[in-house]
Amino acid sequence: MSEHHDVYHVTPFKTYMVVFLSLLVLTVLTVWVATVDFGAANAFIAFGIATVKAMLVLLYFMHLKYEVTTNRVIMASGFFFLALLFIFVLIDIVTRVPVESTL
Amino acid sequence: MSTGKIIRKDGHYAHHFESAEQEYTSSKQGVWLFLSTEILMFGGLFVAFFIYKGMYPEIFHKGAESLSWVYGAINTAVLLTSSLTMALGIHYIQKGKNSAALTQLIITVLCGAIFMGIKYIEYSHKFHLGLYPGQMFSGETGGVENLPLYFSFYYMMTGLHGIHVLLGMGLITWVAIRTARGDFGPKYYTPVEGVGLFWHVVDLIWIYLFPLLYLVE
Amino acid sequence: MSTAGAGHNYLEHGKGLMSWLTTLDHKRIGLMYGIFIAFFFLLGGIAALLIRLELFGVGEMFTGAEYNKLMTYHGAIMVFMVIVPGIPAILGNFFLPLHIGAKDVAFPRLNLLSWYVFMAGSIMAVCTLLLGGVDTGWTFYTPYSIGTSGGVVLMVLAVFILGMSSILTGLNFIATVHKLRAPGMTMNRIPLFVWSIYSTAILQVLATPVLGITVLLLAMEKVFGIGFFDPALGGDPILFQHFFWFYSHPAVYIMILPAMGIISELITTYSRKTIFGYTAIAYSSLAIAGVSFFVWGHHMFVSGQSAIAGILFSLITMLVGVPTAIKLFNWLFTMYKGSVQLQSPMLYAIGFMFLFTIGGVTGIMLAVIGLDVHFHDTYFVVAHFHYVMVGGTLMAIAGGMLHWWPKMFGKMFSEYWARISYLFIFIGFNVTFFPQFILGSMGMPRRYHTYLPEYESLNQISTVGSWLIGTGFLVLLGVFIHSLMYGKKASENPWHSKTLEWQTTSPPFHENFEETPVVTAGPYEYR
Amino acid sequence: MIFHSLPARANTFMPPQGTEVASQFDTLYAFLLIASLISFIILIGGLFLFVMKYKRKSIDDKTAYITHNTFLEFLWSFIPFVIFMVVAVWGIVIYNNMKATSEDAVEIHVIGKKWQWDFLYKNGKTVTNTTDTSGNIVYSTMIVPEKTPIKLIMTSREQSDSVKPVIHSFFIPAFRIKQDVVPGKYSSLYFTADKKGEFQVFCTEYCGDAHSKMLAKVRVVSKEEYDQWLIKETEALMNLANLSPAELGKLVYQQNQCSGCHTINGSPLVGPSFKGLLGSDRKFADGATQKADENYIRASILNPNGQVVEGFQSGVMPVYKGVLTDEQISQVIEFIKSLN
Repeated sequence: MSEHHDVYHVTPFKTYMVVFLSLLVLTVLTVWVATVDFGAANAFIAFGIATVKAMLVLLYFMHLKYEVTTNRVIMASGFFFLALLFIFVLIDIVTRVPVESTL
Repeated sequence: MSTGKIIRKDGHYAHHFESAEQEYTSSKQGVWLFLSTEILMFGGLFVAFFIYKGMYPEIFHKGAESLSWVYGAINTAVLLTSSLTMALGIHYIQKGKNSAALTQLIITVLCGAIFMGIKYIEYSHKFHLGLYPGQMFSGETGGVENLPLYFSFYYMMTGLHGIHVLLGMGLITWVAIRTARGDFGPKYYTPVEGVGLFWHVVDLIWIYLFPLLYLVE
Repeated sequence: MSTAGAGHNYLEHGKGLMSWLTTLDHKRIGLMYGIFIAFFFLLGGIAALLIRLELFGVGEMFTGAEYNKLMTYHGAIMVFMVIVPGIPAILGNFFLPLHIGAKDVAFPRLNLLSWYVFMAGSIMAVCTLLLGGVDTGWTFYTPYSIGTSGGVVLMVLAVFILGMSSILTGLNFIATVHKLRAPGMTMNRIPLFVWSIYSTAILQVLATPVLGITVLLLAMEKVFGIGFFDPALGGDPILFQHFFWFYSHPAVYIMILPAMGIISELITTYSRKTIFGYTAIAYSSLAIAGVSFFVWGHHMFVSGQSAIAGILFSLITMLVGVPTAIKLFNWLFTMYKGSVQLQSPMLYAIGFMFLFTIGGVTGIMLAVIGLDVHFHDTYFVVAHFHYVMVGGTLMAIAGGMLHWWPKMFGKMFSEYWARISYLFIFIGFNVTFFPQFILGSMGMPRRYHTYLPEYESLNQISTVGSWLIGTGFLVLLGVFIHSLMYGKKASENPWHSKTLEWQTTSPPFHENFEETPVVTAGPYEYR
Repeated sequence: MIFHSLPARANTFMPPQGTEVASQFDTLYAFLLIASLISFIILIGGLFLFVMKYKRKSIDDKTAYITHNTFLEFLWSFIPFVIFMVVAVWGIVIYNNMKATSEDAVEIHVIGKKWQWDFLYKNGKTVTNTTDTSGNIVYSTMIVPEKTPIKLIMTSREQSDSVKPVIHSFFIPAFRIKQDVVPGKYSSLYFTADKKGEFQVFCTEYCGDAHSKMLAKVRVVSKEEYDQWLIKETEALMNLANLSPAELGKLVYQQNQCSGCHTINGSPLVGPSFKGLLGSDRKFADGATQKADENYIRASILNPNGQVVEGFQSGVMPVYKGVLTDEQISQVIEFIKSLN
């Protein structure tokens, strides 16, 4: 019932080292980016690099790349519903009309 | 209780499964489900963080100044290394080299300890300055109203993450002991992989925590 | 088909308390949940009867503070300890493996751990009574819950632990449905009860963690004053409501979806006819589970949420009504050209459809933002959610327990008294809660322990109705106890149903089936 | 016939229609009631029909093997969808009417506090709960001109900071409107009252022990009457400004239930009389004596059960700390001084 391709997947040593080094480089990049002032974009760039690092860990260290789609869907749904909560709360807070006291 | 005593190394499986492979994939799926709940729980904190950062940007700028990004960077490197050694630990067990795997697991636990050590230094430095969360704040607010809210976030996020690091270290120690006892082999290493996945998620959360908390210029 | 002697079923598989407390058998764990959930239902029911007694007249039997504690414990016990765990933990645990032809759930030890975590959380929640009792309402809205005393921190941590139990059960069920189906049982051959438990498990896994973090933050708020939800420290109480309802609306679907699953089983069995629109009902369970994450804002139309967000939530909430309508009409047409037998479980199923239709249409009224501004936090809302929770989930639990009783204990029950309990509950329910719709439209607010004289007569009718419901559930309890002691031996398939659990002995083997059944067709093959 | 009688009968249970929005509300509510009744009759009527028609005759009845009917299933998913959307949009229109305001709206400030509503008008007039002579509460009444757009600016605030403000909710059933009153921010509510009369106000967000007693009233009066009332109140406030502290103290004495226990003619009641109090020697239950100077009176008001004079019961007088401001207490002392 389960596909018999590489259920017990073994990732080669070299891949781990490459991924690890790129993670370190990205960390250095994040720190460097923070020192340069891109204005408001700083937050998004930092978040972007962090997402790239996160994907690296997810795909290679956690073998999500070689996983069955069900497990990928499970992981993705975690992030999806998080984004959902954020978007709807943001919609509420951004469109609130503040009321001022006139006393 | 009933399935503990059977030596699992040679591919034996629990009675209610059809095959060892089915048991392995089911356990993996169970761990992935648990990990998505961890993401959702920490995610709640991150959502609150972004909402309040949008509402009170000055609080987060002023608060971040009291954090030293050097500690944060070192901690990131430490956790990334521990993720590597965790992955290598599983790698070696899959190859049957249990002793090499054991050393990797021990390094992982040590990295976790280093991480907590650095956190301890940071926390005591802040407590010394009176930078407590919320109402207990007794440091100088530097003219920014509600500054303690930043430290509430700082302690909540790094605190909850720290607890998970300790949980992870405990789990890895338990798995290391069982590796030393020779419970695992290329055909059966589910607990190691499960604990490894949990540890990677703990590292994943720190990867997001570091830029958001420490690198706000 | 089964030849083994009686000494081999799950009840006799192990003897003594320890064999129960360390069991890994999903059936025994289901029963252990059942005993304590029934006890907590009794506790919550007593709180409900006391509330109705207080509201019998304008006079004050309890002081404001005492009434607030009663209403909080009625809400918290019923929601967190009876109706959210209810069907998944008892009937889900017992029948999910049986329905898909498996020997047990995917992670039996985790299943037992969930039970212990549930018990720890429940005992903690009840112990808050010793610390003076919580008076915040089951919603723990801040800043009131921050300011008040009486064990809020302990109750909030108890809810966190109960949430852990819910997550672990949900996780267990998803892995079971994915991995342990019998050979030949593809996803569109599993019974609709399994579809509903599966959708509920998805909700349990994806919604409960946010409640976990919210409740943790509230505990930190009270202990260290971190100021996330406290306006005095820069926090926003409306953000608490967003986080709380992000869990609590999916939670109401965690309550109703398993009930809908039971109704599908009852209607097909007692109409001896295959379900009308299997795919429609199965996927509407998933659709309800999916859309339920987009609609929580309809609890906050007047809370200070922006008008645009309110309008958006109102429109999306309407989408949830469609799959519910599909289910109701599909059940109706299952009876078309069937052979309907008004057995007591079928009476409860018909009662469910009757009351859930009223609950559904009033839900649409509350989803309309223009109307909710008036109805919000009045007795109209109280009547609506009791129609869907008591009229829906509790009727389904009663029907499900009666339907599966012979399979669970191998004993028949007195049909006559079961019908008497139905009459009491059905009539008592309408007498209690229909007047509350009118009270609500007249503007009587919720959580009031005294009210204006013009509301008195309807409240008196409502209180009398609550006594009828109380009697009805006691009669039902009597039916179950009497059946355990004096019930006649039940055959393997007393209702001639087609789903897998009726192919094995009643009560079932320790390992469920003699040998794993091979499935060749759908679950309701009444040809 | 049904279409007219049902909404009428349904509306008999609804509170009076105080505003244009209220009647729009009732129309939509009546439409939904009818739609719900029809769908209820279809569904439950069909249910009883099928139960009767297909009653089981024997255990092995042959039943039809119908798996589904796509057209029917489309019908009862699309039609409800259309009805729901129509009703939702109609509700949104009414919601926008509820939110509609105009520049020249009369602004009244509403302060929700633990268990009463206060109304502040532009001219400084504060309407709050008072107690009538026989000691039971007269709920604060907001005077409002008819046919004029009103804007309520509301927040939740406590008088003393030892009490934590909580969320309340201002609900006028007759106008079909409600809005939460959140501490730390202002929220608004708009209405234009059509007909004169007195309408009930409730607090509908759970706020503690006396949540069910946190009531108020809205009295809609004609424009002229409102203007006169406003002028009268402004004058009262004006001469209140040039009232002597003693006269102000007399007002505080009357408005805070002091008159219920302390007389001003010398004869003791539940508590000692104010006449001749200042300067007299007070003998306490435990035998100690003290001269009743200004600090003694201030301490007795803030913490009455600290020292209780012989012959009087302790624990009867409510604690006024957090209820009366310091200015009000010094006015009462001036008033007592004026009695000697």
